[in-house]
Amino acid sequence: MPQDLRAMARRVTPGMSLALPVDYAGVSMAMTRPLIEHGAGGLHLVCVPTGGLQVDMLIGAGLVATVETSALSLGEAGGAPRFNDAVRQGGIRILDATCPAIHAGLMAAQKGVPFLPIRGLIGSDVLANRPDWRVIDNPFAAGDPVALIPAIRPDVAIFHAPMADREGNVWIGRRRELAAMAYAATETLVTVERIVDRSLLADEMTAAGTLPALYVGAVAEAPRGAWPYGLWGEYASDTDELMRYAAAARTATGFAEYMAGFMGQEMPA
Amino acid sequence: MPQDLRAMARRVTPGMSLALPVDYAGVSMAMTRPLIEHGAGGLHLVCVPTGGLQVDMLIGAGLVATVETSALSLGEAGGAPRFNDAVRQGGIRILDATCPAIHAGLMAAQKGVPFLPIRGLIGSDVLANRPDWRVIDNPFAAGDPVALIPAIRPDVAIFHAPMADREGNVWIGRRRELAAMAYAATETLVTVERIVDRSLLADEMTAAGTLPALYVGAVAEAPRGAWPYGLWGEYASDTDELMRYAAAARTATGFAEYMAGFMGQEMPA
Amino acid sequence: MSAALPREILICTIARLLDGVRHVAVGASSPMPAAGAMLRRALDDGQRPVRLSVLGSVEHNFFTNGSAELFDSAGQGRLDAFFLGGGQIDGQANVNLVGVGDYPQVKVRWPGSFGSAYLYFTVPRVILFREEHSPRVLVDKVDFISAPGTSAPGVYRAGGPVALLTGKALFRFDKARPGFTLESVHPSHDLDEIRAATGFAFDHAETPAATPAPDAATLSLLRGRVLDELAETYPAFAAEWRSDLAALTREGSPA
Amino acid sequence: MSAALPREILICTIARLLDGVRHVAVGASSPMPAAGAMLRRALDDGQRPVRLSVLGSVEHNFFTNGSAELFDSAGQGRLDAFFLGGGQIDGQANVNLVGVGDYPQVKVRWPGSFGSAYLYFTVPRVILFREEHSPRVLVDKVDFISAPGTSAPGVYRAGGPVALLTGKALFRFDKARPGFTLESVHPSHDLDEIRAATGFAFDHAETPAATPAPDAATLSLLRGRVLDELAETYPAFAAEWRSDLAALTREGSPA
Repeated sequence: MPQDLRAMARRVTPGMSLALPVDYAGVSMAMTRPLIEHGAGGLHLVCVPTGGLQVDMLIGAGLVATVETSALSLGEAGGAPRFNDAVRQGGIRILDATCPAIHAGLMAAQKGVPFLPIRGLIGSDVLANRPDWRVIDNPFAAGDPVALIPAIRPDVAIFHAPMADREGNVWIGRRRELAAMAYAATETLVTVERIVDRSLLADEMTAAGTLPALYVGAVAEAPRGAWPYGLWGEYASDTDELMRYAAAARTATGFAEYMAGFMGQEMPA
Repeated sequence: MPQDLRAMARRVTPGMSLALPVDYAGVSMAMTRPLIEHGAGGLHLVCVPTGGLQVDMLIGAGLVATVETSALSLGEAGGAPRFNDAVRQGGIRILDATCPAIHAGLMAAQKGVPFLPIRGLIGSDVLANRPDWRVIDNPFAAGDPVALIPAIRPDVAIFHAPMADREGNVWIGRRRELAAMAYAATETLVTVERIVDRSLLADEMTAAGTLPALYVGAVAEAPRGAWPYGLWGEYASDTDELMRYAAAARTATGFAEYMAGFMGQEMPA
Repeated sequence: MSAALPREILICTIARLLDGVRHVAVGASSPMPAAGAMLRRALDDGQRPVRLSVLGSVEHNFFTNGSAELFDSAGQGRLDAFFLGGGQIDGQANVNLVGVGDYPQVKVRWPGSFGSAYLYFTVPRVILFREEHSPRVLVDKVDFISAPGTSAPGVYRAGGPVALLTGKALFRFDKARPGFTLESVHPSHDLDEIRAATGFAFDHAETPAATPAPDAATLSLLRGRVLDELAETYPAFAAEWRSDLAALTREGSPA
Repeated sequence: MSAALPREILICTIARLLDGVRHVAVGASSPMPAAGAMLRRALDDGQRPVRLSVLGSVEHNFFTNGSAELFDSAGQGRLDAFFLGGGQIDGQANVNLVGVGDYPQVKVRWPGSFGSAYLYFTVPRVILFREEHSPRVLVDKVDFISAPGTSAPGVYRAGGPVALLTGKALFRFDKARPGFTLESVHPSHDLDEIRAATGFAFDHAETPAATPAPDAATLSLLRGRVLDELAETYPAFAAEWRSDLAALTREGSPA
């Protein structure tokens, strides 16, 4: 099983763009160590629509060139220390967005269109600092400026879910941003709590919450693979561990020490 | 229960736009008779994305001013006779579309934006006959024409689903076009095979396929309410009945005779 | 094994046209394209997975995001092949699914354009399939363009027509010219007949090739596994096919 | 019943600001807005259903279409009220959730704009809520506009700020002027203190009103049903509140 995770990590090559889900939707923390061990850097992270611990760790490990996000924090445990430090140092490029703009960019990719319009944004410094976005006059009503968000097409989407079947179908329940990431991405890598023998598409009840294998490049089993984040319907967040990380990662040294433990304990070679 | 259906039909007023689902997604045939009895006319029907028996009956009953659709037929039972006749007579306005354009218009309403772009269409007579659509040059890449579909915001969406709970949450399974209709419409009226006592949002498995009550204006029980269409996971289409209708409705007289039976047998006053 | 039935030659031709696809979609009432896709999948077994989506089917539907997902997946480049029919198809591969006469008050109204005005642009390998090969179907110019065969330079066009298969012949489409070239003539038909039955001009060799009949292994796969699988979704079509096969065996048998 | 705690006055003020809403959303770590919304729902019980969405919560989440659905529902006009905080809020109701200093290499970085740049435009009743009332929060001009308080004519603006509630006072926002007007001062605070603590100019009456304390019935509802309900989602906040109530009872009791 650790081999599976390492093999999945190897699909990520330097400079790729990676879509990663919001804290509560199913973060594949289990993939964090293999990604850091693998060491593909210069990554462009797309947070769907915000990021947390995993993003902070990848930044701290020096693998990140750009973060595209609506926010980055450790929630109750406070700010994301390695991110905040990198911003102050100018060590990463930050593409500040707003949640529905990230969703709009992914939806444009899902629909195979070059852009999606979005309300709001006009007059904000979010828009002013995104030269890759556009404002046009609504072609259906003159004098009505509307912002356009170009398609976001991540090379790889990575997330964690409760279960998958042997055909590669993944049960995501009502966390449909995970499907949105997969539709938009070229390839999707998934860790799950368990792999089940029956087909998730065989009955309409499980099918309703299933991402079809068509979009899934690889699946690996990783029990408690969201830890220290929680997984809906499975287990709660480990806030103490998040606090422990938040305190340690305030300095580069503290981060290095924490990560030595994190990298060692998780997955025996 | 028949009273419920009649009360729901009264929410439809003359000139309203109605979104109705494709044959296999859950057509509320049970609402057809109350709608005809109620008699609100001049309707603008939006077929999501194609239509069949229900639309043909409403046209035959003289309630329809406009049909916006990607196709209209009785499937294996052939063309939609009252629709075809109305087109020949010029008795209705037809807004020919293509399936993903209907989806794009509804998605624009879902997202609260004035339009969505769509690939394809350019050079087709579908586009040429839709002056309400636009073509712009892609603002992100010059010399790339792209079609824009304005938001479709139906006044009312009507469909049939397997179950609802007492709070008005409706289980639609993987027929997510039903959710798309409800998001886009001002109000949604739903008939279901059965109303269950437990909350459909109480566990993640049923929640994954549930349209929340936020979007639902009214629910009524109507067992076998899609008949003669089928309902996925519940019962199959009654092709013989569709054939019987197709044969009868070839003439206005045959249609009237068929409908006398249909209107009489379904729902005792 | 007896000689191939006409419909078996069509199905094998479809399977050949689908060589290399990963994901193919067929319409709800399209048993022959479905059979061709199922044969393709059987032939590729163990080498390459071939996904088949039958629109409106519950069994052959792995989509879970409503009826928009097929179009979305095409827009993402995840749908390799699709079939289009057409009340009229012209020499520029324009397709008419709307009607005959002046739009909108057409004399004959067909159901409508469905997804053609989108899928024809986004699916790399669109196969035009219409069994009826007659001047009323294969016209010089369609009355209504549901979906155009070719596009002006600059227009986004990731997909388009590659072939036209009828009950009489197989044509390849050349989008540069643009126009159809007769690729092969099915057994028991000939060039003169095809010329008379085709309302548009097309290129052809002086002596066109014959559409190849399937080899014994393919035919066996088709009449076994594929026919069984097809019967689940298209029982009436499968039963008719089985009855034709039974008749063929009786005729061919010495008794 | 003992006198209202400062946080109880804030919660009751929030409930008053939410009068008439059908659907209100609050952020994941916003116990006071959530309590205000729960109180509103309790007060309206039997008259009008009040839906409450707590972002990131499993219990108070009736959405089933992922994290985009909140924004979609706002775009559809189905979300009546929302709360925004802000590291900085200025006199034009511009909100800064990004950081202090020159963007992008800010001296102090906050998490980011979240959905503010959208929800501020689409939700009719946005309540600015920040307990800290100090010149570093309430500034003359924000360093970064995550979301602007007002928009030029012609810009689509179905929503926007209606009020600013802090630990010291309640302001109303007038978008025509634009600017804030001091509506009321919370008990144990006064105008001079508020003037000193506010980095922007604001209108006010010569003698501003006092923020009303809840009546006994409301306070009872708040400390009973609402506190119990809140404890399910915000156990730490509810426990602290309960402990403050216990202290209040000890102080006030004759023993």
